[in-house]
Amino acid sequence: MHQVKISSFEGPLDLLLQLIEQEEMDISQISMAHVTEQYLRALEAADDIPADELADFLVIAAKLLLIKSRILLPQLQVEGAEEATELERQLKIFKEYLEASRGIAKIIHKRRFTFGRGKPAMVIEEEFSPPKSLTVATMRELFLGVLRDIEPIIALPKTVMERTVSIAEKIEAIRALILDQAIISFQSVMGSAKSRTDVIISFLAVLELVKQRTVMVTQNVLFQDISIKRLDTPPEA
Amino acid sequence: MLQRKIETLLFLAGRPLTVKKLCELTEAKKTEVHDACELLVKAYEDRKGGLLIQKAGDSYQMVSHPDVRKLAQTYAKEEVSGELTKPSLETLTIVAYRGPVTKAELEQIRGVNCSLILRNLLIRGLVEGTFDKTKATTVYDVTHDFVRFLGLAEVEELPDYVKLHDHETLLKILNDNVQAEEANPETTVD
Amino acid sequence: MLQRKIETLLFLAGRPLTVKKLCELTEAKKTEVHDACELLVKAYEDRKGGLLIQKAGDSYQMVSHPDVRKLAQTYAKEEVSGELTKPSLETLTIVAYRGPVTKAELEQIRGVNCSLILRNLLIRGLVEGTFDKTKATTVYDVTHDFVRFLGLAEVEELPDYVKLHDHETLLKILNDNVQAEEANPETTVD
Repeated sequence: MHQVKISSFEGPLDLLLQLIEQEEMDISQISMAHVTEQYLRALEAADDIPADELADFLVIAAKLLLIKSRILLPQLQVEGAEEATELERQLKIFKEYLEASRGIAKIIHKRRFTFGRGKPAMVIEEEFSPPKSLTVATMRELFLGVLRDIEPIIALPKTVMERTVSIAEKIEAIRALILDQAIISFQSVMGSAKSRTDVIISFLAVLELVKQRTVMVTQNVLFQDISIKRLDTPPEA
Repeated sequence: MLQRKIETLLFLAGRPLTVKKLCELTEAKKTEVHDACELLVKAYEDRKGGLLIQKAGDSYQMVSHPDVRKLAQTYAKEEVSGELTKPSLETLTIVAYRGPVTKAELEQIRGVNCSLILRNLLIRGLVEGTFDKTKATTVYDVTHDFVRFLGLAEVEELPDYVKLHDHETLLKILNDNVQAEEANPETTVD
Repeated sequence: MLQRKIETLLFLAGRPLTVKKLCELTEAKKTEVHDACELLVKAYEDRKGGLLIQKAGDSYQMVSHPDVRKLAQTYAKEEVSGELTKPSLETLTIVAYRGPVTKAELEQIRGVNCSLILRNLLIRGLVEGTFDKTKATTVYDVTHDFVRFLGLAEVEELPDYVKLHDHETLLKILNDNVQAEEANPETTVD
């Protein structure tokens, strides 16, 4: 079993890139598929991912699963080639800017700071000049406007959580892509699946059961303790 | 190098600097500073740019060229008059309701850097800053002139002052609850 | 003459002035003002004096030269902190190369939600947002404070600026590389 050694990562693309570079591979769909399991394990191990970023990690996880399933199980004829190419391109672009940021860090490190003047040159004299049309009523309105602008920022963690939940829809879309064509193939594939593909297979299997509406899946922490409940309502035809 | 240093200082000061002061800052000898200043005066004259270095008594100052005097006056007037932008009015209002307030607090409330806006409000005599020893930083208040201009005796007479001064939303953003809240996400696939 | 006028205005203001503002004050056309500003930037660089004209986004500012940084910092009494977290630096990099850039584009490149980091950079005055009417959303650019941090005349001087500024160019370069790889494949699955 390959040991994942990732000191710290700042985001899903950062993590993915680190894993690929650790394998000394170029960015490609093959290398992304290669590190999918490591990505999931790193995610599982990292319990300090802020809530507002978890959703973003999940999006990439879902895309990786898609890519891996396309490469490992070509007989399924899974669609989503475009999405796979898109992630590859996204990662390459990210890498370009990550490298550029190191260049900027170097420039800053040279400390060639410049300074401006805080106030106008002395030729300009201070002079009381109030905004002529401003009234106390307007000021009250302005202040209430400022408070309104703050509301969404205070509410940010909550909206992020809602976003995390909406990732379920994303995974649902991928499920549709894969499973609609592949339910039968899966049952045969599952029997022979060994550790290398365990993660993806169990994931897909759960999705399959979900598809059949026989279970409800809940997950409190990403890729941990997935609990599966049998639903009382009979499966749809 | 000394010339470059003096040029920088005269720009940053925006007012006359004495030879003595320039000596202190550049750690150079008086005759050296004097010579460098004279060379600067000459260089600026020859350049025929928009600026000059002027000598007055024992001081030197960077000033606008007389050829563009009219423009300089227009600009000076612009700085202190003209309409205030909405961000400026907002900042002024926050200072009025929430003062004494620090620059950092203002920025936390508005979500943007407020340096230039504050500068403008200070020049216009609408806001004033005083150093708060306890906070070890400058706190801002609206000026008496501005309060009088509004027709009030004191800022506390602003509409809903008590309610808005300590509004819950304001306290939340200032306490920086934004990042503190660790959510426990629950992904439900059904 | 226009150059002289602009030089005067940048000196008097001390703060950044937009091309729009310079047009109003000098009563000149936008392209003329722009060209004159570019000539000024170049002239100040070539002079190697104590000052520079720096460009950030659509505005220009007169600042001290990086060569006299120590003296300028002492005099300006300005705290400059070189400390930026990795995510902040990443975000700044993208804004610097890609600005004006939308939040959606930023998030597309970084793969993570950038609201809080952007707010932080806005408060620190390293990034500023303006509403783009055509795109009907806010676009972000780095500020003069950030350019001052780098000591460059403008962000366009950043390494690989042309390659990384334009999305289409970058895509083309990346695609060309992909095609080169495909012509010479190295296929190894797990």
